Amino acid sequence: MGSGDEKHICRCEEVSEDEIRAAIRSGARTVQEVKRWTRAGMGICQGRTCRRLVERMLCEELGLKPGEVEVSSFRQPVRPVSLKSFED
Amino acid sequence: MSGEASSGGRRIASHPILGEPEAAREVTIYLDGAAIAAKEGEPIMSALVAAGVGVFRHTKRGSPRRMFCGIGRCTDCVMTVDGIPGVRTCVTPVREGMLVERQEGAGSWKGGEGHGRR
Amino acid sequence: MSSTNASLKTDGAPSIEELRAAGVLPSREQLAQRPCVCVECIEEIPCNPCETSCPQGALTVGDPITNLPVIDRDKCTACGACIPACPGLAITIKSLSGDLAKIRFPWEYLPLPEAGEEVDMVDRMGMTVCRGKVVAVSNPPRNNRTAVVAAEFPAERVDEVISIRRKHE
Amino acid sequence: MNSSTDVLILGAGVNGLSIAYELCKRGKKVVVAEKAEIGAGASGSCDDMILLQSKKPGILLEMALGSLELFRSLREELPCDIELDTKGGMILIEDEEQLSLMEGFVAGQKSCGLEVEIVGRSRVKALQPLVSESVIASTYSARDSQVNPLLLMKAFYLGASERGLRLLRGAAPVSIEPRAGGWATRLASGEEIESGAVVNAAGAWASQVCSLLGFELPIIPRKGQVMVTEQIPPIGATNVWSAKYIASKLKPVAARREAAGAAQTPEERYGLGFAFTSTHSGNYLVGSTRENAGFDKGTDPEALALIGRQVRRFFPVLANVNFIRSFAGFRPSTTDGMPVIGEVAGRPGFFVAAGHEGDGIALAPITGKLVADLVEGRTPGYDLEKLSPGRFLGAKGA
Amino acid sequence: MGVDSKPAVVVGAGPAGLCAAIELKRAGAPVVLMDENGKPGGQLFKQIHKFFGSREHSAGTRGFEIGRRLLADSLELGIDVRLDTEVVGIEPGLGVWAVERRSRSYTLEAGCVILATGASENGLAFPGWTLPGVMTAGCAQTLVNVHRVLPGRRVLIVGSGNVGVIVGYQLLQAGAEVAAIIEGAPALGGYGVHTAKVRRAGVPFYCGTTILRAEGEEGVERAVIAKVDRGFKPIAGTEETLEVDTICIAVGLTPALDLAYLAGCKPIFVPELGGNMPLHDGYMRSSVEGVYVVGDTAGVEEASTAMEEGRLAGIHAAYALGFLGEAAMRERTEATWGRLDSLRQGVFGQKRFAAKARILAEGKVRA
Repeated sequence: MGSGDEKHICRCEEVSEDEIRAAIRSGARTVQEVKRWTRAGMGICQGRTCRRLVERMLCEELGLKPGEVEVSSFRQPVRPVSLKSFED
Repeated sequence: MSGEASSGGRRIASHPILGEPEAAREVTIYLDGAAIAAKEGEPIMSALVAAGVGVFRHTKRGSPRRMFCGIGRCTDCVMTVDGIPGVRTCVTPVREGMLVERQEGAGSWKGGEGHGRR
Repeated sequence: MSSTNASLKTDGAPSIEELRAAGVLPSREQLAQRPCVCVECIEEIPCNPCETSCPQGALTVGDPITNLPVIDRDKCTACGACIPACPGLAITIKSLSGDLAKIRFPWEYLPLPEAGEEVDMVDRMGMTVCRGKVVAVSNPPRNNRTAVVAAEFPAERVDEVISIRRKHE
Repeated sequence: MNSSTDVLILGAGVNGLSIAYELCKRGKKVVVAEKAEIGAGASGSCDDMILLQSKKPGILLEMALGSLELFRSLREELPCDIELDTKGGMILIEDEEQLSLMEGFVAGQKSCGLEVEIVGRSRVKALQPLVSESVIASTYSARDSQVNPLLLMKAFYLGASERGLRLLRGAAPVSIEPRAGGWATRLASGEEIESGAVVNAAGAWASQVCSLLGFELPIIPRKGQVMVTEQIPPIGATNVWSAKYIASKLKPVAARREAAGAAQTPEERYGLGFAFTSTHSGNYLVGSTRENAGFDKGTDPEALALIGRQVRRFFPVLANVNFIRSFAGFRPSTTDGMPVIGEVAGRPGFFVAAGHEGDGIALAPITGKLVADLVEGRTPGYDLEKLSPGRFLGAKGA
Repeated sequence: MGVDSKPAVVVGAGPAGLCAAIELKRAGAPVVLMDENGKPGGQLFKQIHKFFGSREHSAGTRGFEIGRRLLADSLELGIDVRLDTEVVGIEPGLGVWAVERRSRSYTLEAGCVILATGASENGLAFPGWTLPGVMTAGCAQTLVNVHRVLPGRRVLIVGSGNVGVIVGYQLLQAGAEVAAIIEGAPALGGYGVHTAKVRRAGVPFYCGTTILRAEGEEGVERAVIAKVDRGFKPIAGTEETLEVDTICIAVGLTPALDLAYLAGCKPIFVPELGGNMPLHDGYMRSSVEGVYVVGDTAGVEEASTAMEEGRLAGIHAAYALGFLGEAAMRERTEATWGRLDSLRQGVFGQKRFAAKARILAEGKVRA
């Protein structure tokens, strides 16, 4: 497979720009809703790379200013944690 | 040029600012069975880059990946290491005799071998 | 974008005109008189190692430290201490002697050129403008790995030449 | 700004949206008012199971079976995939006491028509090759299923939107007043909505909504902490749960110990249960706790450590797997373990559909149908007496 | 005020965190410094160029040398430095959840927490950006300066801020070829002295230019770039193909907000400093009692400003924990602010100065 024409926004989950725009156009209004509908940001990096890109698309699609998009949540653990780290 | 060594990676022998590399013990790791020279203490990623390895894995959609952030934040560089799939090679140091495999998608458990290790 | 910096801010390096406007290019008369420090630092950034490195007190930044450096050519002995001290690698020392120009410039690449080596002299855009000859290379520990290379080249290129072409495999 | 609609639904969780979808399908004009965003409560922070085996024989098991049938038709009719899977489920048994308990439980379920059986060690190993040697037997039902709750909500929302649904975010109700022929609800946004019917589908917040009308329901938030693993190759053929959890539901050891004055173990304090389900993406959801912690949505390392050690006990192979996320949801829990579905006596046109605790996803389709029937004044296909709000409101009603 | 026996926990042993820990320890406060890497110094050990500033800012010293010096200071002071320790969460009541060597999880109750977790590199999506050979500029920098391997032979750098330009220079120093540095804006972002040294090495800069796509089968073989109009839309017919095997993305950094978010810190959006960051005051206190934010976490700037911000937090935390008197705290704070102000001057610093002033004005609510 070559580079293709698809433009992925979320590298981890391979979610394309088109999928994210479609989600926003069909009613997703927050980074969280986009994430739940498309999986963008649900990969192992937890959206660290694509979060800003999704925020920008929400601004573009909804006519918001940067900064008007609500800060999307972070959850523990902020790094992957191996289950072996919980010793008996 | 073979696909194995298409990325043109190599070690920086002498550097105008950093000088000569610190002496490090050489260890051997195995990529899909082929021996690769690595330096003790370095992450798997850099041994593979130095050896000119261009592709670390393919995603479940078949797209090739190597490293992207290089510091453990993204998933791009994950490989199956000693039977454990999904190991971030940019933050996992090499060890003598380590078995590194390119994985397809999430990889497989190899019958569960290797999981008791470490 | 300010018009005086048009070239620096679009092409990455200042044009001769910009440097002239900033008053950092010595005249041919000055260059023929003595080796002249050229500090090609034309943006206000908070930085003053040139000032503190000068044993003669010939370079002044003062307060605030975003002032552009000012050279007192009468105090300057062209010792060259400022060349490796400048974090921006923006300082050279140039001189003219007959139809030969000489430049001392900072160098942080390998391989280091060697005295006697024939080299391509480049301008600020990295274009080769003439051939030249390396006459000295110094890299004492106090330079902290910023070597200072001296080279000679035809006098008519004195305003343009800034460095030599990097060799790489 | 005022507007009017046939039905106002409070809460855009899976049940609110299911009800909205069903009502829109029946031609009703529907507004959903949500205080935060879609799935902000339990529905966006839960696992994905449609677990039949855990249901006690009776109306809940009947409803769950009915819901599963509805899921199959919804999969075809909804506008996006809901990742419905029926790969079966197993409840892992670790000792003889659990075995005898589960044998009785399974017999009851079988008599209700659920295909479920007890399987021995060799079958366990065939279905779960990586399971620990300590598992001596298991239940197995081919019918246990799963669905992606996030996509289910999306699908209900899209399906309802196509039929005119209006969704308001950031719109908590601040007052609900009777009006001729229905209700007038003022929202935090300032908007007032007149509607023939109001459906309280506010999950763990349902009692707070009722208090706007001057009564309360014993629906409290039970915090459930869940961890999510990185994407890994499949662990086994089915999703699994532990018999210990069922046992604690049937024979609450903790309650006995508490009554006897014994100190609680951390497992008891956190109400630890075991659920281990894989998603389509290859992440595993590992749960979970069942805590009384008010509306604190945080997860904590102590609880996650308990969950982590527990899953390693069943699947030692997971020692080298990372978990990448944790979340907590507020399961709306009632005192008798049954949801509240029905019209409130003395408040015509005010309905409650909440209190599903861990069964919100599984029961969403059937809840949508039943509530739509009630709103339309039709007799629902189940006897909802045991679910009626009236059971908590005494003879006086609300 | 009584002396708190719980330690100050500093998260991140980069320039900001090291300086915070050093100030605390100098004041006699118990301090634990945690870092996820096997080696402290944060990004300092990747920075092999000489720093700007004045002598008191260690100007003229290379980043990794500053790292070594701070490290020596911290060891000399006997700071409890816990390496290979990832802080993965913060509990109410300042419980710091740490995982050591990816194999032992524990929590530590902190008297105060100083978050010095830096920033993460922004992505830039274009078709082909997942191909092997596309990486962040920081990734390339880590490879050449820390691991001493070249990721490729011929590199395109996307973004002309200081990061992109400096990494371009460092790739040249490591022996690679830099095909071009492109910039979407009409003017270059980085310091002129940085761009000039790269330009004289023959590297072209293209302003008003974006990358359209990366092409290749199993890795980058080419990059297609094009001019953009004022709305940053590519102009048809201006496409150009560059033969490269590596593409470095250097389009800015975003403060690491995660732990601050978990701790409940109120955010503020400041585009000049990287987007959302925790609101803070002049002592680097966040909106949450006992939680400080410093360095890039508190708005992306430079290592030299990060060090001073770390000192500010360390000084105030030492005071808050009862190890430093008010007069000493005020005096040291003022001296630090003097150095910090001098770094935020000039054509590049003023914008940051103004942005910081806005944050501090908002953040004063607690002070």
